[in-house]
Amino acid sequence: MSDSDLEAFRAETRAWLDAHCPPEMREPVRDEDDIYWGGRNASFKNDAQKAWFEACRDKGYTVPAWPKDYGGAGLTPAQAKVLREEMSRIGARPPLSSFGIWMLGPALLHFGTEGQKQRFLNEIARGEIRWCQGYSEPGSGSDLVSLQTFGEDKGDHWVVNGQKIWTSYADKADWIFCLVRTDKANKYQGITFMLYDMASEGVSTKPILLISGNSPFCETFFDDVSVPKSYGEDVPAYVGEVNRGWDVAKYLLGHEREMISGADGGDRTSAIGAALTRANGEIDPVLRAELAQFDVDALAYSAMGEKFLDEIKVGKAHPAQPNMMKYAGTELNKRRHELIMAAGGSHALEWESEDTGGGKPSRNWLRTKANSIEGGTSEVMLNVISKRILDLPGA
Amino acid sequence: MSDSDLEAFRAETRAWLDAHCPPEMREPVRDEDDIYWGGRNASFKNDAQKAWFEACRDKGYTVPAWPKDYGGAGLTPAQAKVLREEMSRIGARPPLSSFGIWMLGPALLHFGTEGQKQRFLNEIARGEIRWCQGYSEPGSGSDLVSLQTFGEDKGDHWVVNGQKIWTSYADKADWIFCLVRTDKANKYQGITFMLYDMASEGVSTKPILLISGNSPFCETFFDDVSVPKSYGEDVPAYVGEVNRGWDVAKYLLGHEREMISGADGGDRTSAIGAALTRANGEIDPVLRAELAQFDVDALAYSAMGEKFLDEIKVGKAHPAQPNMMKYAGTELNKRRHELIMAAGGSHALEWESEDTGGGKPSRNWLRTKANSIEGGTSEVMLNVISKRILDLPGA
Amino acid sequence: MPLYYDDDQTMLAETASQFMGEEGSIKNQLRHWRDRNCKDGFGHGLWKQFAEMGFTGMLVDEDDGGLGMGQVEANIVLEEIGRNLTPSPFLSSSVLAATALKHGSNDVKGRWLPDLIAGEMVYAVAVDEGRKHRPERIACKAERSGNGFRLSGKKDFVVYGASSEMIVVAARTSGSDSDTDGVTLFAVPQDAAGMSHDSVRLVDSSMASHITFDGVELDGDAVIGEVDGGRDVLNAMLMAGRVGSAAEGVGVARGAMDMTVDYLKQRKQFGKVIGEFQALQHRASHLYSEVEIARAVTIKAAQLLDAGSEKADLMASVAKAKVAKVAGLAVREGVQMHGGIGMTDEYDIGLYMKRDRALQEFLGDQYYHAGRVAELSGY
Amino acid sequence: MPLYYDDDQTMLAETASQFMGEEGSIKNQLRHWRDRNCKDGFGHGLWKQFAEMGFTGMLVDEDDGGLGMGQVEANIVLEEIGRNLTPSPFLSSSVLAATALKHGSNDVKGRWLPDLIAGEMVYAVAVDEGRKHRPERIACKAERSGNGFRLSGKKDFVVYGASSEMIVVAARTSGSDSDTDGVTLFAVPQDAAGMSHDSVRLVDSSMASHITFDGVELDGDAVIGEVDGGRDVLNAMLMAGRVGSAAEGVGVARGAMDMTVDYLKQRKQFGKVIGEFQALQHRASHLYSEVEIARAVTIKAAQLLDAGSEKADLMASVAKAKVAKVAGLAVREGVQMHGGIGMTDEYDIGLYMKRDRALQEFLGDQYYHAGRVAELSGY
Repeated sequence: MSDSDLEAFRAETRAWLDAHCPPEMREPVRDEDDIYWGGRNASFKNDAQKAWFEACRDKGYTVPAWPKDYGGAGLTPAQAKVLREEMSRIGARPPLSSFGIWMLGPALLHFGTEGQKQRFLNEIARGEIRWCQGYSEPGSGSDLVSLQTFGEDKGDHWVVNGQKIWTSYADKADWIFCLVRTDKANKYQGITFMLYDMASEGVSTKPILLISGNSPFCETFFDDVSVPKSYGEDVPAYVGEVNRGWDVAKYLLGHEREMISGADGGDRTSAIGAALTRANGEIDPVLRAELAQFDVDALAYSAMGEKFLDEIKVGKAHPAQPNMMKYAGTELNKRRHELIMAAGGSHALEWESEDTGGGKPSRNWLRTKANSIEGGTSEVMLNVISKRILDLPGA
Repeated sequence: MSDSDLEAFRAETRAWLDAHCPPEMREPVRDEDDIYWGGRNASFKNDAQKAWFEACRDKGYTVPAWPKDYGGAGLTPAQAKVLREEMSRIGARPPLSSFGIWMLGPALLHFGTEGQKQRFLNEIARGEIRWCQGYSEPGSGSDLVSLQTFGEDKGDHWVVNGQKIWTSYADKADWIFCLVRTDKANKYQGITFMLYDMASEGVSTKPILLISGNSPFCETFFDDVSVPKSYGEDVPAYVGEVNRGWDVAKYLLGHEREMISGADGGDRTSAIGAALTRANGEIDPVLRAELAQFDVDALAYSAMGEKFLDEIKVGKAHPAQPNMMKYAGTELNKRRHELIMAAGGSHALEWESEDTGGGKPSRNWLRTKANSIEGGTSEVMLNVISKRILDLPGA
Repeated sequence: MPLYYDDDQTMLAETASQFMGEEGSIKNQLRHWRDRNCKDGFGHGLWKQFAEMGFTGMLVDEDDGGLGMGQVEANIVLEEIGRNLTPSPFLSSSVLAATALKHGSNDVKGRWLPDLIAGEMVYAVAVDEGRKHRPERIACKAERSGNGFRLSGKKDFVVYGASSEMIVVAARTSGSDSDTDGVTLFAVPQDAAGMSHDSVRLVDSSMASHITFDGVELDGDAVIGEVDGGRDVLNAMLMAGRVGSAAEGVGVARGAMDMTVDYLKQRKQFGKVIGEFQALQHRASHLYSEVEIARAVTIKAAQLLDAGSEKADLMASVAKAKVAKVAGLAVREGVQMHGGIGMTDEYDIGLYMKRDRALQEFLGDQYYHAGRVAELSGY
Repeated sequence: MPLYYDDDQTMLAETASQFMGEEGSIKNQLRHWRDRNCKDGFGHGLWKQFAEMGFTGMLVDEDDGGLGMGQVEANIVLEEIGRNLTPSPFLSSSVLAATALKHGSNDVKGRWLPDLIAGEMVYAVAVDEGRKHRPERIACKAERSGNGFRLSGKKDFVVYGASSEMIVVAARTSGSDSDTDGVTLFAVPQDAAGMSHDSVRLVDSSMASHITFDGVELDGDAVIGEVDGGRDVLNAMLMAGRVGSAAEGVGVARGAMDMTVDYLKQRKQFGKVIGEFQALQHRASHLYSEVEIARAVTIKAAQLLDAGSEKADLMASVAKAKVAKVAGLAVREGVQMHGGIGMTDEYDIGLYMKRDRALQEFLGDQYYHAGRVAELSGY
């Protein structure tokens, strides 16, 4: 596509956004219910949210780069970038957030059958089904492949028993994509990537309270849950092959790390010394030095983020580089919040006060401690770098 | 011994020191030849050095706590402490330095036969024989027990072949205490702690140039060196039993770490910010903050050093605690010299100038990098802490 | 004096350890009161038990009905408080306020000490003005008014302020904000008219007040020590509080470390107990080394304080800074090594992280004290 | 502009890598000259080869006979210099002095640029006065004298000063030491009467001068740029030098890291290749991550500089500080992981440590630049 075509597309996009993105949807997201997740039990916070979602859904803009057949707008990467830029320019909120878009969708686009794509991708794009992810188990965190949730083969269906943890929004999701052991004899090639309804009998969830307060995370229990092997012609109840779900999971883990490492760049990599000094008044000299040291690291990391994205675009990045970005970025973000707490002093310690928005500084600080655990711990990232980039033996 | 007896001893000691320690021997050690090492080829720098050594030798004060029979003064620990304090008060130099006193002596006192003690300890105490230590090999650093220098059993003697590294002053030593493999089939119980003459045919040495410049270290080569199994009745040519030299080596390594961790406390643990600021003038604010952070760590470590020595005295210290002290102390000292370099700026970079005493700051800085390698690397220290103190599995 | 406990101190440590491990445990105290959203943030029952154990008045002179013990002994109790995260007004009341009251007249002592020793009353201290600890500057004003004073201004981070029967307030009676002289300490009773608390819960579930003094009228006998000469009393109080909070921090660090090392021995991943992974072993061993050092310097600082040494002030700041660094490391490593479950409220390791954060900030954080070490050292 | 090399830059990188790896190798250059105790500290033959390669004049405008390339290209050469520890006056002559000369009159350019481009001459810069880099203050004085100036004062850390045919000197022509205005840059020829060098060998075997100017008479045409208006030229020169030395530092860090990772794959202890030990793996991976970041920000800073961006100054300090931290980590980990042999002169890893130390100090260390980041950011 030529540059002039792209500029035409940009103009068109601006006009469309002008016409369809209500002013309320151009405000920063403040609360959980400012985010629209879709699903069977979804409700809109207000008319603007509804109008914006529906306009995007009809245009294919909930998943702009997906093919039109599957509910997307079929945009080229360059067009999708223009759309992102234009939405970012006016501060437009995402019309629809979902693990279907971020996780299951990419897996289906890569591994799915045509029948699965037709059904599930369209449901996701249209916000009809809200998905959650069933990966970790209490005994299988970093060592995911040791998972124990078992699906017993009953011919035309499995009977699933076990427990998952860290299933975000499991209590609100309609369906789950879930790693289930289907062969106990074969560690790696004994896992199936199953899809099933959370309303199935025997599924129950329990929210997890975090040290930072309430959370979207749940424990999810499967007690003799019956999962059919197929939902119709060419719509198997699993992605990829039976017992080969680990390939799908690995693909998605890589995808997730890439997303995490690229995400939030602006926030987690910006310098903070000046803002904290403005916000909190005078800073002790040793703390100022720490802030300066942090700012050096943060500004350097932001250049790295830029370089990484540039290289990803042209396929120059090492395939394991997202692990390094995830490691460095999350460790940096934790340090950032330690310094925010230090600069904020006793004010930042407040847990419930209005003045701190209900303890925002301290809750955010605590929440960042999960950054280097979720999506692969820092230790696992370092293992991966050792093995795949440095080629160290036995790593 | 009562306090009053001890005070009497102190008075006596002062008088003796007044009478026998020449003023020149109360000056700080400036050059290598200010240190008297004894040995067959020893020479004194001046009359004062000779007089001081001989007075101490005759009084048993080269090794004050050793029994009188073996050339010592038979002082109790409390008396020995008084002597140290009184010598330190007037800045008296050690009359004799030697690896015989520091290393072989303690091993013989613990493991030696009466015949060995009579002969070797007296020779050491009287400064007649200068010893060196043959432990490390090029392929056996941290993994000392993998050593390859081999002594082939020829009935009444061994024929030793192999190579040692890091033998301090091997080129100046008379005898060596040396770990030699005598059983290839048995890793731990196949090493003998041998004693033999460096003038033996087939022994050669080559000095090692360090990154900091010249060094006392040598490589030492054994080429068909014949070592008799005995030097007379009750004077075997090995300490402990044949093939049980590892027990002796381990004992000495522990002793060495204890020495290292206790030694030099004053120097390596003192705060440096004020002195560096005075010496170098204005300090940039971020460097000042680093100095402050260092001083916090250094002053804290000096309290730890005090606590450790207090506890050692009464047997309250964990037996593996010297490893922790060695680790923390050497890492701190490396950091200390990084900061000395930073505060000294371009001046500290000078390598040969008179103004820097021939590059003292930079050579000292480089030399400290060996602190966390010699006498057990920091990594080995951390392994030992994991295993023996934290009781972590598989450590 | 050797840097280990003598027989009496060893006995006290055993007693305190047993008492705090049982009565003061996380389950029985911190979680208990927190989950009930207790407005005090601590249990008065336990405070009475502290009195029965002789803890409340341990720093009070024997002549005044206390045990006449020193900072080393108070630190022994505080280290156990730290290990068990026991919420208690001990540090504020029995260390800080008690140290200030040592310098009071007999009247002042007679009015406040007996109820402290009996565990009937709880006291707080009001020093900070603003978000950070900067006691070099005192702006809160006490002007002469009749026979007494009239107190105006604001104080922040007054721990357990709203639950306290009396608050030791550092105020300015003359000079300007940054003057060393002209500071006076007052014992302000809870019911003083014109004093209002904005009491907030902190991250560690403790409570702290923003206090506004709106022309609070105080009798002359509210003064602790000399009018305009309160800086020395303030410094003595802060030193005791800093060394004491360092000891509590050592307890927090040890508690977090012990829990984490235990976890390393239990949790399996990749077919191994995770404590077998050398990278974690080395980090745990480094942490152990740092915790030992932090503990040593805290004992040293307490001994110097008890000996009235000139070095006590410097070493108090060294201890406070070192402990803050090390306890911070301990709780961060603790949460990270626990992995996902370390992030859950159900596990205790996160509670250590929260307590550490509040304690770090109390009476000056590591940056403040590192800066102070530089200043006191003359650079 | 994307943060990776375009085709031309990639080709240049390959050329530079091959050339420096062969001609500029540690064995052929650093050890060669060092072991002969060479008074220059570098080889003039290699400098001629630099000219043949087109490196010497790469930053010089095409109109002036150079290649008119940018900082990104100069950095490519410098990174290879760093990897191979190649001793060379490239940074001083072709980056710093060449950047200053860009601002000179045609006379000045005509006098000095052709010999630089031809590799016939070597130039140095004299900025520092005292042990640390503090270019905000310039005390060295140049007073009007006839048609020219009379230069008095001292300069330190003039790298390769004694081997240089010309030295760019920052001097004060008016105002007081800390004034921004009143600075003038001079091109002082080697044979200027009254200039004396005290030339010393540094830890990395390079040579540097303490220079004394004892009433050195200079013609008016020795001025580079405007009289009293030299601050901008000085800043431009320093920025190029800082970004350039960051690039060399990245090379040092990568060289040390690569050598160390190789060693981890070879050295056996405890029956294993030591690279199998997880504690070392994690440290190596952390180092890799840091080196990647340092390299990224250095490319970014060079691009900003070439684009004439306002942010270039800030990012130059970020890059210099970050690289100093990271290269320091790389050489420390390098020596430690090599163990005993890392301490021997025979192995190259110690040479990386020495070069890093000198480079860290050149044009401001990490502390100076971190402080500058804070100041430029407004806190």
